[in-house]
Amino acid sequence: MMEHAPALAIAIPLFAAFAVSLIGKIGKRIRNMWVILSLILTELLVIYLNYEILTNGIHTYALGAALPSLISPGGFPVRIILEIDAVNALVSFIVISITLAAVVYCWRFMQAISKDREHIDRFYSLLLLFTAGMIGMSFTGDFFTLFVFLELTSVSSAALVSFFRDGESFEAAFKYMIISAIGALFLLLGIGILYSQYGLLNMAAIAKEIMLHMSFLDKVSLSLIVSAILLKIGPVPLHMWKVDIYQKLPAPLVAVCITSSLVGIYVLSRILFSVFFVMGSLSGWIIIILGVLSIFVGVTMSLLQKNLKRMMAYAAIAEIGYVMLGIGTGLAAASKDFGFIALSGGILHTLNDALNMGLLFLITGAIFYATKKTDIRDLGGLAHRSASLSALFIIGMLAVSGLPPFNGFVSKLMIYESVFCLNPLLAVVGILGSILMLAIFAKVFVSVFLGTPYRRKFKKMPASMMAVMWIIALFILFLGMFPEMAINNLVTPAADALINHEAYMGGVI
Amino acid sequence: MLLAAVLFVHPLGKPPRTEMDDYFILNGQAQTGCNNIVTSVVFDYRGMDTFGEATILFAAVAGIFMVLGEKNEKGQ
Amino acid sequence: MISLPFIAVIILVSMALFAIIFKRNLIKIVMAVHIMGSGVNLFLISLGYTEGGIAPIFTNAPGMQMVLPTPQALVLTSIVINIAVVALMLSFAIAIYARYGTFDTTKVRLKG
Amino acid sequence: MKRDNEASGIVKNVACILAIPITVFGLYVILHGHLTPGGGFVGGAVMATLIALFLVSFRKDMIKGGMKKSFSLSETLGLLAFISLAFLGISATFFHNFLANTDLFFGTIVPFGSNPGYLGTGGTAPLMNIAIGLEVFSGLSLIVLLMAYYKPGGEGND
Repeated sequence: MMEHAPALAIAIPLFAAFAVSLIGKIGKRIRNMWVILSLILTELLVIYLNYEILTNGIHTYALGAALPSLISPGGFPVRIILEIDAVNALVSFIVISITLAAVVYCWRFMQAISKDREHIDRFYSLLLLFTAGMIGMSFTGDFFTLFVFLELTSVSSAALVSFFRDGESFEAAFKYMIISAIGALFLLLGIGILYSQYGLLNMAAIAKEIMLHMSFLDKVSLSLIVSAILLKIGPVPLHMWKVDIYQKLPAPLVAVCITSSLVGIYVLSRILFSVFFVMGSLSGWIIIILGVLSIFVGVTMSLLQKNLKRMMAYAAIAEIGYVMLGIGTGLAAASKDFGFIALSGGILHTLNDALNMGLLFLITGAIFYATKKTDIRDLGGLAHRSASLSALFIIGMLAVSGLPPFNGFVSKLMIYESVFCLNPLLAVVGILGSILMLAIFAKVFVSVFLGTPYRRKFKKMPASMMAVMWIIALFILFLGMFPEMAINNLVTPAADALINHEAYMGGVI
Repeated sequence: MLLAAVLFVHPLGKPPRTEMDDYFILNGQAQTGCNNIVTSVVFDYRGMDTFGEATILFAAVAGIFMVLGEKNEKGQ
Repeated sequence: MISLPFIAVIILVSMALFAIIFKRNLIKIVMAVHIMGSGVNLFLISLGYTEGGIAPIFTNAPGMQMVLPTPQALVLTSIVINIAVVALMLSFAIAIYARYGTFDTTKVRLKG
Repeated sequence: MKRDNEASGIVKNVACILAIPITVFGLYVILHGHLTPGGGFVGGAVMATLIALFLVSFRKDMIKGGMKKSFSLSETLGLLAFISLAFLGISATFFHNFLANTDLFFGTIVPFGSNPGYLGTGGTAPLMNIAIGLEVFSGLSLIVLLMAYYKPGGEGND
């Protein structure tokens, strides 16, 4: 039964999403339980998949064939094939654990927000669709299914942005929708060009064709597809919509939205490493430049912000810049050894970044829950009211800026080392960025937590929200203290899964 | 400028590589039993695409409910 | 003979891109996204055409060459995706109109 | 009797008369999805035009909330039917067409080449067509209904 795990991991959240609106009619508590149950089930499936990948390599699953492994009856893949190796197992693990934390956090958070039961029903079903879209996007080995799930993620996240139903959130959702629609259409154009060349849609099969001879049209479709996915990840020149989105989304959802950018980065690296086999050329440098730009702009812009969420949004963009820096150097210098370290540093940083930014956004959500305000000027002296919140904030702050005892340090160090060998200037920008990051959060800490005790209405945080935040904080500490455990059996297999191109293709043909 | 490349794709009538489609035409009927090969591709060979797309329609409807639905605060 | 549908695709997509960037009215932007979607669909469909082929349906079909089925399946899916995207954006536009009373993007405070 | 924007008597009668051919044609397209061109999506869209037609002709007395409840219910039912069909195929793989060529409900063997097209041949395809047709029909009509009856509510609860 368990060899259906990949298909079930996508099907269960979808099934739960459809049933939520029915179950919602029965009662709120049952519906929340149903959502959490389905996510726990998917989490177990993904953990089982991770374990199975580590033991016996790439796991392929043909949807709809007589038996799961009947992949290419006519010598080439005909059906949609889910191909899971170390990288997307890790990415889907990040997606599922952050969403599970967000949903448990949402249990009480939503009651404070709005009483309208149907509205929250739809919120949960859209959230489940969003998760299923992300998992689907990371599992597929097929271009068109990638397009379908990419579109599903952007439609459901645009709908979620308009949760608060006030003018600005519709605006932000509208802008976000335009950009993802155009991006998806460009992706479709790229797929069309590839299909016209090879008559195939499966990534690995096309990779085999491209290996032989990289024609002019392949370069065109490569540029189309890469620009489409870059639109979705949002490095600096294209990041306008992301900041509005993060500001308007309910706080726990922003953590989930960050993982959607991380999945986008995974898809980008999958295409560049495994399909188009572009090694050490121009595209590596493009990603590095975009990464450096987003670190620099993200950090400087967030210094000026007044609104807590906007500041966190810019910090999140800077964090994604780090990941792109790591993967870009991994790509540009793949042949040399430090390219491999850079790549594994980048992948480890996706894990750390998801945890750190997730924790920080949950804290902003807690502040919003307690005081109904997100502007820094009129917050102050919260430390007196809830010491644990400020302790959590300190942990998050130190982890994000990469200080030794926490997980940020490990991955950033790996990135700095390898980037330094490639080009010392980049490493300098990286280190500068994380120092500035520390400055930002210090400023926030002083203005929000210290100062005169906060007198206005301060609703006590429910235990469930605090528990979730403490679990993430402990996880960050654990990763910081014993990084080797995470590295050698999660990250290094992921890195070499990306690098060795033949293994990916071997899975199919 | 990228769009101009669309012109060089290939002459309209003669797609160069059609093994996958020939596979569909030849044993589409045998494996799925539908006469209409397009439906067999849509539902059986590439069922996940149609499934994903039905969920997109569901997500769009849920999104529109959130945007345009009227606010009943009684939370029945 | 340069294949005619591909020229139509280029015209459609570039027109839509121009409209999205320069037009101010929200509804025009939504229409432009829809036009671009149909342009891309036209491109996909015209990939699958074989000279003098007939639709790949066996119900009392004359024994002629058949057109490729896969692009048609892709287009069927992507048309419905376009419907969903355009419907969602239209509802955003309606809600924005209800809030601000205008469709003009300059007056609607689209902050950078 | 006739309010200002109320459609005239003729429009109402024509709408009623037209209702029958639209539904019959829509159902035909859905059911014969695996034989003739068209399928769940097209048939569902054809039947959704029926709702739009009624909306135009009987504007005022369509505002019953029940309409939306029933449609959102039927939409989730359509999708649940579709996903259960996919789940049923789990014996082999997720989307396996377990009914084809097995002489079961919809599975009579299809001779290769052009044949006059027997209704009971498609395996799971006709069942999926029906499920998708139901879902698209109720989804599209919901979209039309929601857009028609949007009363701009007060300030959102920020």
